[in-house]
Amino acid sequence: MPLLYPLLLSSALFGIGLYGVLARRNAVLMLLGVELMLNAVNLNLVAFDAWFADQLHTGQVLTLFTIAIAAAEIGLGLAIVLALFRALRTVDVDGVGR
Amino acid sequence: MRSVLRSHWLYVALTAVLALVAAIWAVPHLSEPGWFAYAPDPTGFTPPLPTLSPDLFLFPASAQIVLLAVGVGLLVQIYSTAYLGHHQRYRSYAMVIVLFLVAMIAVVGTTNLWVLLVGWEVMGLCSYLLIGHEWETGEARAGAAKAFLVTRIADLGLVLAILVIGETYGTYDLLGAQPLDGEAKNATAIGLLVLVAVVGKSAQFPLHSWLPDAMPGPTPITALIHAATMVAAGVYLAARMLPFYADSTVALTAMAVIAGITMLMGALFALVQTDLKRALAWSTVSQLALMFAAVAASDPEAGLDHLVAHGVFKALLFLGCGCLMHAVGTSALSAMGGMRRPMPVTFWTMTIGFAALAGIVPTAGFFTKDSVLHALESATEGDGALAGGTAWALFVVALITSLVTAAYATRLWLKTLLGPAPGGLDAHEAPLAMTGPLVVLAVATFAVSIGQPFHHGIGVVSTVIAAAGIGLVLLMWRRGSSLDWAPAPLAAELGLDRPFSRWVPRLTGDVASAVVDLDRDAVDVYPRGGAAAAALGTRGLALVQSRNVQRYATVLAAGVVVLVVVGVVVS
Amino acid sequence: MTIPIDWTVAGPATIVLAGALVALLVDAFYPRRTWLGSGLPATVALVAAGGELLRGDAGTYPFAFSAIVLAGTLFVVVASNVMNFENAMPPGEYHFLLLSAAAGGLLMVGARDIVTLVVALELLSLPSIALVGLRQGDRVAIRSAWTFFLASVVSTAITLMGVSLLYGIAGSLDYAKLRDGLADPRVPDGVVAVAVVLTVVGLLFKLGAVPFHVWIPDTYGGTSVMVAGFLSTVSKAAALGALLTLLSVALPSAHDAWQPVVGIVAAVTMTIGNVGALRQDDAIGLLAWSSIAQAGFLLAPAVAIGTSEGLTAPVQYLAGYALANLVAFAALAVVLRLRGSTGLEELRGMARSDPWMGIPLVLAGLTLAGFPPAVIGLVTKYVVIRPVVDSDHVWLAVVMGVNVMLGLAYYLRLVVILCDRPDGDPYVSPSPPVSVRIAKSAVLLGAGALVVLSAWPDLLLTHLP
Amino acid sequence: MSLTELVFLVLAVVAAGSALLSMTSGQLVHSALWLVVTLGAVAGCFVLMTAEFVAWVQVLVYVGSVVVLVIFALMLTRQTSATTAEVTGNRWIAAALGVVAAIGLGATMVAGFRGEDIEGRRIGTAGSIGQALFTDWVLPFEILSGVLLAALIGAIVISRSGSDR
Amino acid sequence: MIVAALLVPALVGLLLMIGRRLVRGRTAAWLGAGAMTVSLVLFADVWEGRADVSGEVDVSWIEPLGARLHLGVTVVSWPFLLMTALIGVLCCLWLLADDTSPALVGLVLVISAASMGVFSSLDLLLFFVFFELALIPMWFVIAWWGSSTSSSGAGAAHQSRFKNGARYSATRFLMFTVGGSALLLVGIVVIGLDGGTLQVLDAGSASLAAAVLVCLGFAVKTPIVPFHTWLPDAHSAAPTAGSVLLAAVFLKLGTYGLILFSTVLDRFEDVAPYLAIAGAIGIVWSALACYVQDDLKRLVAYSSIGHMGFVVLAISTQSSAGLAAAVFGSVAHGLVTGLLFFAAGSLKERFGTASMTRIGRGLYGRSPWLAVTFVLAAVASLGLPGLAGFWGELLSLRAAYEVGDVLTKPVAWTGLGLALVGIALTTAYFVRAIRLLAQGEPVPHDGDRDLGRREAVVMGALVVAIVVLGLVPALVLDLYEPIRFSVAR
Repeated sequence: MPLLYPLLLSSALFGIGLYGVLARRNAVLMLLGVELMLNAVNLNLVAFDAWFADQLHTGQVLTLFTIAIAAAEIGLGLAIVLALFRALRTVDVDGVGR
Repeated sequence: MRSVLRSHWLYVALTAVLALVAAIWAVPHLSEPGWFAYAPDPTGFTPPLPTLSPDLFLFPASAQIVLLAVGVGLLVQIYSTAYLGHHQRYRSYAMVIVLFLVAMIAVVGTTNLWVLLVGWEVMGLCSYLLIGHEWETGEARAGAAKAFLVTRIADLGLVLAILVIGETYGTYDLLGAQPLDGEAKNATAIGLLVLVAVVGKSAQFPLHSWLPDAMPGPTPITALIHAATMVAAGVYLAARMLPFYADSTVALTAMAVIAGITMLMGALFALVQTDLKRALAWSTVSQLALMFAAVAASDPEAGLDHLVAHGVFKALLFLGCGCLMHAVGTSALSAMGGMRRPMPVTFWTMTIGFAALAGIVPTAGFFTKDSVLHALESATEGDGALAGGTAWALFVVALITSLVTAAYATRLWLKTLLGPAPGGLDAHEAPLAMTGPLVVLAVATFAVSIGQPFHHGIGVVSTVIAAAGIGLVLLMWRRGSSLDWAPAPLAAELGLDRPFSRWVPRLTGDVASAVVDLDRDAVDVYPRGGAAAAALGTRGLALVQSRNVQRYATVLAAGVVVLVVVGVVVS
Repeated sequence: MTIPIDWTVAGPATIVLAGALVALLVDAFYPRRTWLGSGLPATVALVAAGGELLRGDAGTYPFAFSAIVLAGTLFVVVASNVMNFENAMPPGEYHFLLLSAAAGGLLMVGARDIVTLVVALELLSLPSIALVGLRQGDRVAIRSAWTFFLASVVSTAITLMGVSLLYGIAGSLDYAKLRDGLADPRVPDGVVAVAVVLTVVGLLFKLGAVPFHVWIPDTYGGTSVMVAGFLSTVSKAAALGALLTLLSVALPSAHDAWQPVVGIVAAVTMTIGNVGALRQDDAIGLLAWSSIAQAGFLLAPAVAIGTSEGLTAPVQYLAGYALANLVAFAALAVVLRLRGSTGLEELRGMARSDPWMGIPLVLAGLTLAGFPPAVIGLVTKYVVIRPVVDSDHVWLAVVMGVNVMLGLAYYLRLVVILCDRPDGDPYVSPSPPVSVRIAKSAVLLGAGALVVLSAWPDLLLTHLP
Repeated sequence: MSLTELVFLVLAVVAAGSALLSMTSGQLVHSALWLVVTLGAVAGCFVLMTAEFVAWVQVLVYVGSVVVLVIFALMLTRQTSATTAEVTGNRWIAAALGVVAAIGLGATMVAGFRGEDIEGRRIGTAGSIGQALFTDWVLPFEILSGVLLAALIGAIVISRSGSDR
Repeated sequence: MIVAALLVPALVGLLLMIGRRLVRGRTAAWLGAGAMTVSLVLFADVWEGRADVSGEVDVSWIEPLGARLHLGVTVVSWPFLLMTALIGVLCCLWLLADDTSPALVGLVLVISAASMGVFSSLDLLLFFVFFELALIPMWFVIAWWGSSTSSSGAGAAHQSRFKNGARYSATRFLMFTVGGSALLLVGIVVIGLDGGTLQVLDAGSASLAAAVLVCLGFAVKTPIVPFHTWLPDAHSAAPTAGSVLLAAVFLKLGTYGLILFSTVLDRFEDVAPYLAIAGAIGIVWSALACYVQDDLKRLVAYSSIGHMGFVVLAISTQSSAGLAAAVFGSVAHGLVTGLLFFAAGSLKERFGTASMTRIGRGLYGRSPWLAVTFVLAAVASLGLPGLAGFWGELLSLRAAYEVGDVLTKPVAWTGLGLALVGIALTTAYFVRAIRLLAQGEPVPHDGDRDLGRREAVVMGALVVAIVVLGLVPALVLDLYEPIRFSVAR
């Protein structure tokens, strides 16, 4: 399988995720955009790992870590969003900013 | 103590002591042979840094000038006790005169060019202060400012000349810097620079207009500074520096041309003046030009002789003018006349003075003018640095000037001393402190002629010319002419003053205003622009700081894109 | 093949993390709502970690950063006495998060592969984010945390993308292998450049460099003063240490790609930071922007990493900056606690009415500006310009010079306001609680250190690598 | 073109398409569900690249917990006035940046890794990954535990702090 | 000894600032004058001859950078030091009044001490530290004790933003100066790297960047057109003592720095032509600007730019005459402009303004001694031979005429020509000022009052110094004269 396939998919996902972060009005959905970007990274890492057949499994290990980090981030992020919502009664980015 | 300080005689005594010391110093030098003492000993070609060691040194001609200066100075000081003694600022006036004399002695009595320069400029300062003595009046202020500006700007020529001499000869000592046997280097440069300085100081064309405008100064000062000594110092300097540029045809020709123009112009202007003081001022300009003509003709000795004689009789005339002003309260010709009876001393002494001005035997004026004319005539042979043609022209102009001089001297004599007395005039003789100096100077007018050379041919010619001038005026006077000629161009002094009175100040003012505007609006743009840009930047950054997270993320992402592009492009 | 654990790095971090847990547990079991319960174990842990650090290879390059991280955290912990633990801040969680972040910082500096770096970065980031939002019942704090959080995760994602590319290029994320892998890449230089720049982004974000600075003013302004102090010094120190190690150990062969980027970022950062600070009316806002500008100065010598001074100069600058900045933040924390505001107008005349807080602030301002009599500020500025010039980046040096001037514009404003005649009634401090006194003495101690360093800058320059 | 490639391409299209839908959908919950599809497709990709362990973790952590969390969050923060547009005025810039990022990255990939092939060696068994994790990567692994703990505590304390206690 | 000479005023100054509530203004001023006198005596005493570095102190300071606490008096710095100490004494004496703030005296002392530190530094970094040290105290002096200038000042429109013009001017002054000194710092870094040392006596740099940066830095400080726009504002807004210090001492930091650094920079020759021309243009430019000033302090401030132009022209020739010219010109300018500012300050004290039209004419009649002092200062400033101002200008002209080692003839002589024009214009504007102030029909004013004892002492001292230096220039020039001058008869 050409290496480029996963890499290009990753590029596309990254771009879409970025768009989501920058364009979604809802704070929770912005977080989803970040998740997409991280997934794009994971795709890359796994693809390269598979390509190198890395003895240390660096790519996959980092992928696992990334997934964990993403989970931690989203946990903290959701806590913040909930706190925001309780404080401001909105999770609309424009509303939060005001 | 205070009363002593107030006493007028303190200053006279001070001046007298100064005069005495100077005389004791100078008189032995009078009889020394020679004219310049040559002691060529160049010390190397990197001149030292300037010092002001006095380095006193006199040769006969300078000894004469020292004596003239202190003598006239003493007389003026005495004269002033009566003329200005009542003035509340007499003290400063008298002190400045003393300072002036010291400066004059410094100029004449040193071989250190820097001391010379200091004296030269201090004289200018004293002149400025004294012209502006009556600083309440606008005329005096303007005249003083003009005199100071013109002379000081011209003095830059002297500064440069000294620098050039230093660089050329490796020393700033006049004796050390004397050129070896005709090996004058940078002659033209030095000559022209000296010329600039002396033209300014001696009020020669085209920097002549300050001297007539300096007449608002107290009359005794005019006699001392603006007739006898300071303005004459220009001639002295030109003569003293002559060895440096004696080879330079350019410099000498320039001097000759200037002298020619000035002497005729001054005489013509003197002819049409309606104010005695101003007329005498123009006369001074003209006479100084005559001296320069002698220097240009490479006969500085004749020029300096005339300097001394002129100093004496012009001081006499000015002091006499002061007596008249004392009597009638103004220096306008129209207010004078019929002075023989009320003011006999003034009348006779001034008559002698006018005679000397016109060049009548046996006054000193005759002999020294004779020497000058002789010098010019000998220069026509063209064996000096001056071309024969130039010398001829100069000679002819000098003869014409003699004619005009005799004419205006006669005219002034007639109008001020004889003529009908204006109505209501209650003239009376001046006090002894004023008439005394007149008498002394009148005697000196004859005394100076002792030992002067006499040139037969020229003597006769000049006598004839003088007689013609006098006769012409007398004839017209007899015919009932008022002698009030005023052809418009001459009365306006040919508009030669216009550049100095109008154009230069206005131009300077305009440029200066422009500079201030530019300073504020153009030069200051970069700091203000910077500040404005910073302020704008702050505001712009505040806009970015919208508290909207999404915009932050956008900035961040865009920044990354830019950085990546930069990284890719440059790598 | 296995990668051994470097205990000189992990040791102190472990102690700090352990201390964090102890602090949390002590507070959980003995809730006191004062600093003492959890702050004391935190202090002990930090001191112990410092001892552990000193047992290792003192004088090396990561050591300096670790030491600054530890000392900075210690200062923050002590100065945190001033905080309102009674009813606005849970002390146990506060200290736990603070120490966790410090441990993350230590590990970042010591990381020798990118995987560790990324994880340590998160250990620094996530507790920091929580710290920012910690102030209870405060919507500004939570909003600041949100800002910080989002900017942080986005930059993390971008960094990870870069990391993945680096991995793809070099086949490993170990620094030493990356270095070899990049020395002769199989891919075009442009690809390497993309990878390198993207990777550096996360660290630049932590450093607060432009264009990753946007979160700083809001976050610093919205959070507790000492947390802002922590972010602006410890967090920056860790980021800088990690960045310099990464650039010098792992990416030297990609020199061409990052050097211009770093140079430009440094120049723009210091300029933007200074310009932004010009019109701030709040001392915290001013320091926030100024810390952006200082990040530029910290970053600038990185263009000269090839030379030895390229690495040491930032450390020395950082030490001076961190000390002055912490003094300033701590003093402002005291002011905020006692007066309720850090507006510049509030500070007017403080050097006269309250010299024990005002003069240290003046001194800190002058140090940050790099202006005598705070010679240490000037000397560190000199130190930091030197490698830049040495590596033929005179343009950058000139930009730095211009920024010294720009910086003075607002530091001077601060100094002048402090020295001005006090408006109205002189402020009389209601006898402060003991905890505030402790914080004050920390400020004075820091100021004293600044004075000593100004008199003998040698102390700093010879004892840091 | 082998079967793997074909499946991969299909999965890629699914992943990208659902990601796009997720990021543009007007309904919040739809967005979350589309994201599940994307994540699942990506997990499929992992499997195709023989990284089975990672794929399972992906499904477990993401699809299993993260998305559930998100959906809860969405419901908890449901606003009374949900009429406002779900994308901001920023969207054109966002779209531009997204496209630039995607194309830029794509170009980078093409420039760097054109013509390379992944050979189908098995790389991602649980055993080998576990081996690697607990030998070579034990330090970051342990740090990660710290991260998770800190994030947990942080999340707790933050969610407490919004209240007006 | 040097250390004591620097520390005494600095410490007294600091104590006065700290204990400003404990002493009265008059006491403070006496203390200050005492401290500065000690400094003056010590500096005069430390001299060991022109070939040596006198009173050298060399202590290790910042080893890693090669910076040392290296102080010493050289043939160049000695005149500057004495002049600074003298001006410091006089400024303190000037402040002898009950309403003087002790803090102001303290600041004056600190500024003087820092400036003397600059002149006695033999280490570039130490030089820079001292150079900057005086700036913030000076800001306070201008901003707190200064007064707003007339509205004709540059940037009048921008002043409204600030609470008062003095503060605006002070900030402009500081920003300009720091901008310059920041470049200087970069320049010092370059020099330190090139030569491997920061010791003035050993340093050297062959880098063009160093020369450009250093010269730009000092160009702001000196100031050289077009970096001068801060000066009129600052000088005219500052209080009298501040103006005097600014003009007499601060500008010298720039010229001294140029002299000092030009010996270190190999590529100074590439910058010198620009400096020479800028300096010469500055002479003319400032003279023209003076010609239409109404505010006396602004006029004096602008005239300083012109005098500094002469000094810069001299320095740019890099000849021995140029060195002598620069030192003499700087010192003389310090004395003369100090006197002018004292006189202007006296006027401002009396009439509440420095505007010549508002002060009115005829000061000769209203307060004769003040008027005479002013006229003397003006005459000295326009470079009348026999007064101190002349010799510096003259030697600058000579240096330009001789062309020197680094300039080309066209450049040097262009500078010479511009300088001559400038001298002429200088005469013109001072004559104008005398006409507007001293002469004219006096209109009595409530403020008419002749010199008090304090003013008489301060100005008298300067007058004596000016006349003595004018008549015996050898006092300074002998330091630079390789061979004794002997008259050949």
